[in-house]
Amino acid sequence: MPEKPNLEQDPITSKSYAAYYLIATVILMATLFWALWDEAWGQRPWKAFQEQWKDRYSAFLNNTRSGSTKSENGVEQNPDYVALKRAYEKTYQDSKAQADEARKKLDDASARLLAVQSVFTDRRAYVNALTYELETSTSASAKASKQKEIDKYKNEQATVEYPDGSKQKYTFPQLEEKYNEIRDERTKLSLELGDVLKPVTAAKAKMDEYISDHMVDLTPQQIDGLKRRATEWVPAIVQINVADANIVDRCESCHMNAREPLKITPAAMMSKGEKRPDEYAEAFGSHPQPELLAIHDPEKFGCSPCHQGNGRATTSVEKAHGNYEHWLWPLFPKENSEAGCQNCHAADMELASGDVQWQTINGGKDLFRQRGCMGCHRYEGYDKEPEDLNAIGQQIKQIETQKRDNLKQTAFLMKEADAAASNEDANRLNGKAVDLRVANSKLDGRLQQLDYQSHSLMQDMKKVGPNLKDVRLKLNRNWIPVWLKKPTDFRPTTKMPNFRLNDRQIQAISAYIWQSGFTDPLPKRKPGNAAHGKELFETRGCLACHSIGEGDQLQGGTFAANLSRVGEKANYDYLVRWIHNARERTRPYCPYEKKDIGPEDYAKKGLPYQFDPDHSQCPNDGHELQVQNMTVMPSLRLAPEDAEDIATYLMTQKKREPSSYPDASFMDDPKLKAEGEKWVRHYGCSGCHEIAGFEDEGRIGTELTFEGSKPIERLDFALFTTTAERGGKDAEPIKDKEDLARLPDGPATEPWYDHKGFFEHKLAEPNIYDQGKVKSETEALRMPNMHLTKDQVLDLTTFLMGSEETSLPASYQYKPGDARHDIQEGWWIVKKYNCMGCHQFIPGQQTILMGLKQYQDIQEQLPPKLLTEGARVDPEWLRKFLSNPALSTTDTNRNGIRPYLKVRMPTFSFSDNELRKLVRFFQALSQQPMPYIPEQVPVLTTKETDMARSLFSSSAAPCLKCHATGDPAHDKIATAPNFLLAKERLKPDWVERWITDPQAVSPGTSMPSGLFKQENNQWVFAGPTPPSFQGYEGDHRKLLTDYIFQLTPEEQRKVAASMPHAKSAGLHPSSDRKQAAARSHATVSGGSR
Amino acid sequence: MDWRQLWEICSAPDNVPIVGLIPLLAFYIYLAWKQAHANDVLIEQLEGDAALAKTHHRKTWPFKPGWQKEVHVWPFLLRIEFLAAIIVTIILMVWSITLNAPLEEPANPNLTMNPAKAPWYFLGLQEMLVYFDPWIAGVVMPTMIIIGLMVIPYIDTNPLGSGYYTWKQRKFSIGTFLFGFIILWIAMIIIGTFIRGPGWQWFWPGQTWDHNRLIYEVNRDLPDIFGITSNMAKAIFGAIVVGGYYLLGGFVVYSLFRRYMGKDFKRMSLLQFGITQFLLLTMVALPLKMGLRLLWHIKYVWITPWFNI
Amino acid sequence: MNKKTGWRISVSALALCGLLLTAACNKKENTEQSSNTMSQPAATAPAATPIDPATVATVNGTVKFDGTAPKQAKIDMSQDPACKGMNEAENVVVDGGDLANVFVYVKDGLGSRTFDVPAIPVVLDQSGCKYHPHVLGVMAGQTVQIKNDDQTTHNIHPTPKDNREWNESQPPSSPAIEKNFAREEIMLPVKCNQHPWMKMYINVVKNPFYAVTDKSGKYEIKGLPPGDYTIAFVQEKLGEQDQKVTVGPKETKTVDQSFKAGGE
Amino acid sequence: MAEENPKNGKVGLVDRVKDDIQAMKVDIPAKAKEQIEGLKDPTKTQVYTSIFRHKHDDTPRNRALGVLSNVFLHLHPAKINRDAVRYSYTWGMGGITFFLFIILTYTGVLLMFYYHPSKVQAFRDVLYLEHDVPFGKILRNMHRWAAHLMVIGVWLHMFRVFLTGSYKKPREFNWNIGVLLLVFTLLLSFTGYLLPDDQLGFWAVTVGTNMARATPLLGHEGPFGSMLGMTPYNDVRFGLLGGSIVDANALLRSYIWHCIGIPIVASILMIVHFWRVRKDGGISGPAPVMLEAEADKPRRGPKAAGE
Repeated sequence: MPEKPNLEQDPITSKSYAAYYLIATVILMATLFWALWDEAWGQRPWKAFQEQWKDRYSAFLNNTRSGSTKSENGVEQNPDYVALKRAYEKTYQDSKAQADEARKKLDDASARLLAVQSVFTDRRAYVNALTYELETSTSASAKASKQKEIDKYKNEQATVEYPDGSKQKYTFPQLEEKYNEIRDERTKLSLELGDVLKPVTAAKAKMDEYISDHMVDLTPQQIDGLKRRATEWVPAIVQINVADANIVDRCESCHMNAREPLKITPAAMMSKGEKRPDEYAEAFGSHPQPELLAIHDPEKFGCSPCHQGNGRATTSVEKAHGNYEHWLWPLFPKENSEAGCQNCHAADMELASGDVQWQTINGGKDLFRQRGCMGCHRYEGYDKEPEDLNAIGQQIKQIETQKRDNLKQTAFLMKEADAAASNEDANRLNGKAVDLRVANSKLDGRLQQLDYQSHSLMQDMKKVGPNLKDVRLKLNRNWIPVWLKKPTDFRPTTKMPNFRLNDRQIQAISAYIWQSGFTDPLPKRKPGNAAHGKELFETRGCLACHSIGEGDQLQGGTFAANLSRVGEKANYDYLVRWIHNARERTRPYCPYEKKDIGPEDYAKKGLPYQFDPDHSQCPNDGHELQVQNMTVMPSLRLAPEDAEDIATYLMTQKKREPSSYPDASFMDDPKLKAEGEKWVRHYGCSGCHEIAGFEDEGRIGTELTFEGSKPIERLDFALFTTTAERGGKDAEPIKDKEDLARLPDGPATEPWYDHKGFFEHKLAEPNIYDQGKVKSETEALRMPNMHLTKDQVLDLTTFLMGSEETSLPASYQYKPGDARHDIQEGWWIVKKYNCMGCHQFIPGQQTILMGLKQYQDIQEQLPPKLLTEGARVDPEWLRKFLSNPALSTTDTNRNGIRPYLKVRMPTFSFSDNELRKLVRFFQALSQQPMPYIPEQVPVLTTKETDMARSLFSSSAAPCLKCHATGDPAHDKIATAPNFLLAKERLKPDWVERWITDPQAVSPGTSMPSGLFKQENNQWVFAGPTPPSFQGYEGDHRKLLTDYIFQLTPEEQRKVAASMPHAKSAGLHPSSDRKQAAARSHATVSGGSR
Repeated sequence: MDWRQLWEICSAPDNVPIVGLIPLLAFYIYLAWKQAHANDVLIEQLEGDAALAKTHHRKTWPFKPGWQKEVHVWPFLLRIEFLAAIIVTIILMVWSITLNAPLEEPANPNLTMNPAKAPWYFLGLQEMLVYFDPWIAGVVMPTMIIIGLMVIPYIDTNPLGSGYYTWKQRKFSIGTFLFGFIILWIAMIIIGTFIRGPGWQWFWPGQTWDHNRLIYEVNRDLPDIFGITSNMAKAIFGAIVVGGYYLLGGFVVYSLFRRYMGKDFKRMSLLQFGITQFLLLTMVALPLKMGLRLLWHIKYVWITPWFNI
Repeated sequence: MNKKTGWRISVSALALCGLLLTAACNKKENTEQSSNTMSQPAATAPAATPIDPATVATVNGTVKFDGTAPKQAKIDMSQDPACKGMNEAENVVVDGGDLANVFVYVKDGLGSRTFDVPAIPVVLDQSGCKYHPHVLGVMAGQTVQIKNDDQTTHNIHPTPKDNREWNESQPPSSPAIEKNFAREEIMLPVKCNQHPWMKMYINVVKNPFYAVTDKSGKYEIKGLPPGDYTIAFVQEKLGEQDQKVTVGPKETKTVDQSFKAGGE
Repeated sequence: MAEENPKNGKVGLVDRVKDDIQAMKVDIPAKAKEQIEGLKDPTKTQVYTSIFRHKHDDTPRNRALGVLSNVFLHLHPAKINRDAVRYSYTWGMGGITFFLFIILTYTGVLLMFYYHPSKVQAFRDVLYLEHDVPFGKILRNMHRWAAHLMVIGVWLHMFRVFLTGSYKKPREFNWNIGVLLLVFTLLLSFTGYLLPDDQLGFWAVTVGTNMARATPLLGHEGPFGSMLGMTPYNDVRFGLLGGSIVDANALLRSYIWHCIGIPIVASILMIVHFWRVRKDGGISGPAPVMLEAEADKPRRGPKAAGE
């Protein structure tokens, strides 16, 4: 430094920064490494998962492999396998010499080919190059000289040195020829070798197939493959990327086993010494429902469309599962995982894959309808008849406007035409006018269809609760206020929820309902026979929907009311009418005039006071009337006396006398009526009940179609927002014991500020969010307590959680346009009328009747299973049957097809719409094409008919022992339908399958399998055949089927007569004497009275 | 005391800068005050001792003869700059590794955030929306702030205190600036960040932010208190009050300047003084208006058909 | 608006009304409709060109048939008892060389003259399962009144080229159907689908100068203003033949025409 | 060669080759030695001197040249006031702010590789950055936090400049530039807020721009706005957002202002700012204190104060 240094060091210039730099640099480097570490591992926890997976899965596979080897050895011990193996070894030995020879030749040919090829390709390249020059040279002389050059070259001899050392000289054409020759030779040789080896390969394939067919699990080879994959695994993101749907799912980066072909439980993936599966083990289970993955290919669907979560995120488990504040689609919890189904399958009423019914989501869907949620809450697809009706009204208006416009336009065009300058113009304009007239005619057709539809829809509209216009005819007046106080006190399983009404409200509501009810007189009914009524009640099928008895004694379905205490509330005369035909209405209602039409209106027009689905026009103005009670309860086509018996029996069902109810004469107080109207409106009673003056009342609740994706901020947790957000020991606001028991997960301790928590709490105790709030009577929450069980809350919560506005493309929604749509539509009706209470639709599905005691040993008395109904019956017949199950307009007190069943297929008065949908449903369910074109059944010759008859009536095939014949004495003991019905009803190809193996079509049927056996590609009768069959080459099964389809009553009589013991045929082996006696009594009393 | 709520507010990623700013600001104010104080002591000493004033190097840092008066930028400044760059990098990286930038739900115009807050550095202006109409708080005020800042060099005629920290020599300008920066800007941001909860309601620190909280607040206008009803009268009344404030205030400012800042006042041209007066009074008007609003629930002072103040 | 146009409106309105009745399914709307749309034509309908009655001329003549007249086919009408007995086809009706049912009209020469449409309807009668007359002339827009004197249901089904096709049934003793044709069209065939032999031709022209030859082949066209004209003779089977003619004021000119057998 | 010895051409050639080999035996080792010597002092190589324009001996001249001859460093003077290196005086906030600006530019450019300013893409891109892009998360975090730090840095810088009276003559103009830079810094941060297209940014920008509709004269809700025909579809807010609501256009505008418009203007202003720092006599202090008595006298140079 030039300046003289001072004694005292200048602190600014002399201070060293080395230490600072050192420290700063060290920290900087550390930070950089930290960033690198964070990037490589900190943000990639899945790497640790994959490391764990490698270890655990390999260990698991080792275990599995030893097991598999064992079972493989077991299979290999099997004599069949040994035989196969021996066969293989033999063919191998047999063909060995020949194969070796062929192989040797082939090798030799290949070597020679190679030798020729190397020379040939070189020379060919030169020729090609010269040819190119020839082609591109411009002058003729140049072309000529080139040609010469090529010819010269081609004639030059080239030497080929063969592998055996011999040398050959060839000109170019010779070379080419030689090359092709050897090539062909080689091809021939390899084919020859293949032929020689063919039996060996086949034998080997058979052996392998045997192993894989007989190994329940994977073969050791397959497991080795898996193991190799595991041990050689290099940590990497595993992702499904579907660009069209914006799905990027990396779930499998941790859930490595999700798609493994083995069943892997978390327990199996625990590391040694652990007591319970840790985070890793939980992640490594295989998908519990591989069959679902088979339908929803993960490569297309990914994971998040069903499970939700943040499929992209890989930085932490919470992030990946979307369980953080700002992710709108958090993973559905395990117990609610079926919510994901609803995202795409909202239009499906029943979700089943194979024989698995998805009970949680199906339960939610059913509850939403059965409990009348849809009465207050709109939900796309539910209870859509009123909406459709409205839409049709709009459409009609629109079409009428269009018609008017067309007319106007026609007139204008005609006028233009008349004034047109040229005839061409005139004709063109006239043509247009004519087109418009045709268009109007089409519109007329459309209008007519719409009218039919509104007729159907009117018929299809149902209410969850009973018609309260009939309240005076139907109920014990004094019972009403007691019921309203708390319905569950009277009937614990009722659908009627608890509205938390105070006494004044109860009085007012009762008064309104009482005073607005009909007062039309009911015909007096004489008392019936209660014992017979009880028997009818228990056998006719009432229990498929209704239950009776309380507590342990309870039996029957939950679809409709429990009738244990009906005697306390009901009026006998009304009950008889109801049982006889629940749809019978006191007065028709005209939605146009908004009034109930009485006899006086009919009288004014001089019309008879008659109203039913065939007479549904308003006498005043011709508008469509509501002519039925809006109930799903069908008519069982009982004789009036039977209805009286049942009603008498039901009237005995009571715990206390109706007269013991305290007097409720305040209900006649006209002053209370006005207030009552207010409360009826306030609580939306008309959502479930038909109430005079409330026919057009809208829904009072919020729409729930997309409730699951409603922003959490819009769900009002009221005073519990903070509690729900934070969890902790005071997190549970519900105090009521009963309500607390409704929570699927018990009292909350964790934070529950999410959709699940909101729904569960609201469903368990709807007014929970009113707790602590100061609210007036009218401000307080109206939603009643539905007194759901834990499971029901879970089902409904799952249903609501899945009710989301999905961001997936439309193609992911299950909205098929083909026959599958018919299936979707059909399920809504099947569920609407509780068809599943009696019939089995899905393999493994339990019906209510199956569960009843009385059917335990007489399974054949159960209604038929409908597993293959569409394949079985002619759709046109089905339509007829569904609209009139008695198959008769006069003799209706019976089953049309199975008179031997005591349980009765009721008349549901399906509308044309619903009939159409149901028929299509059954056809689609069995993959039958629509429309149905019947198979032509060949006409049998007399000889064939004789043969068939002899077989039919032979003691070896006693068809008519069980099948009804129309002979009343015989039919009393018959347990199968009359063959005469077959022609119109059944499909021949199905009948063939049926008589071959009925158990495969309808497991448990009383029709036995094994009647036919296969011989020489023909189905022949398994038992002894009558002598006339000697020398018959044809198919017995076919013969019999054709015969059945040509059966006439005369023929049937003939057969019956020829049957030696038809009349004295014994009872069905499985039914004991007592039941048989009871049955015959039932039939007699039911039929003859 | 709801500690969890407090923690939630403080740990919200976008509030971290403002949480960090508070101690940072405190530290730098302390740093400035320390040096200002030392300088003021030195000034006092030198003013009392003319001889020393002539020889003294006039800095509080030591200076010995022979030391360089100027040092080379390389390495003496640059080494500090590089060091600072490294430290900033470290801070930034550690911050970035440990704390994620916020990312909330996708934008949804149908779902209003409650509270919907502006970026933290604008929360002062948003807070002003409580007291003023948007056109003042959102447009006039920021413009005035910018203009006010820009005219500072031209109205501050005090030649002292250029290039060193001092309090005594610039009491007025530093006081005013601290008032504007700390009270009107930073404090408002702190209020906006920590105090204003759902519905932009006032929640004391430690109070739970309850989305359902309802408070009764009726605001009156100043003319109403005096029973003025006609629109015309309201407009005139307001004009008088506002005009009166500026006139009276202007006089007070003049009086104070003349008495306590005579030298500065002398150096100022009329224009300079006028602008100073206006800006000063406008600045003081803000807390006054806030006070009116918070203490007496007065919404507007001056009501006209076109604008309200 | 003078009296004539007013009349014109009402006629056309009436006519359209009729048409609309056939087109529409809903009567109420229909009437409402036609009255709406009919407000316009009045304004555009051209006024008739006046003719000086003092100068009008007359054209008359006889139409002959050269050669042997074809034998009329016999028609058996017994399928409908109400038709009673036998009938003859009316394709070519020749009586001693005089050709009947030839439509004669002024085809050309009137220039852009327009003429009022007569208020009196032309009657088309159905009796004995036959149309009377067999060939009918009518002015465009003039009402054709169709009557049914038979005790059976007829349907009237014109199959025009340039006018609108329609087909309406007329039960016995039902009121007359009134129709009109807007556009000029010669030999517009009309048939009855229930009595397949029933056939007639309507000739729609734009001027009142037309005639149909009677059984003796005679025709007369009156009130023709003087000038040069082309007169057309049209026969349903034999086709059309034209003649040029010049008529002076008050002149009566005879124009004869003859058709050849097996003609065009 | 061949022409000179046409007869012994072949022999001549061989001789020459021999000769060359002889020479090579001497030359190459010599060159190699030279090369090794040269590499021993790399600062003398042509490559080195072409980059570094002078020697780095620790001499005052070289210290000065180190700054002056460097395009990045020559913003600085060669020498500065000895106390100006004191951190307690400068707080270093201007430099830190500039450094953060550079970081922001760098990270911002990298972020631009992954970001599309469209309503469909924007939010997805941010998720993509967070989960897919290598170092994407830290990149975004650094950009965000550096932006916040920069705002703080600018404020503190202004605070310090005010406290040391550094805006006084002759630096009045540079103070104004600084105020503008402050405004642009805030605008940069604000325009960036919307870009992730999340609720936070959306509502912050909605709140922010809602004030614009109250602009006097130019906003449809501002004083006299409606009198001048201002509606939600033509006022100043519409101009800012490119629409009446915060939507795709607002996103695009925000993006362009954030990435192109404001950075360019701010950079230019920064250049002016730095340039004026130098031209206005470098950093203002620490200056010797002035006494009340000297207030109205011409200011003495720092040298005089020292003696």
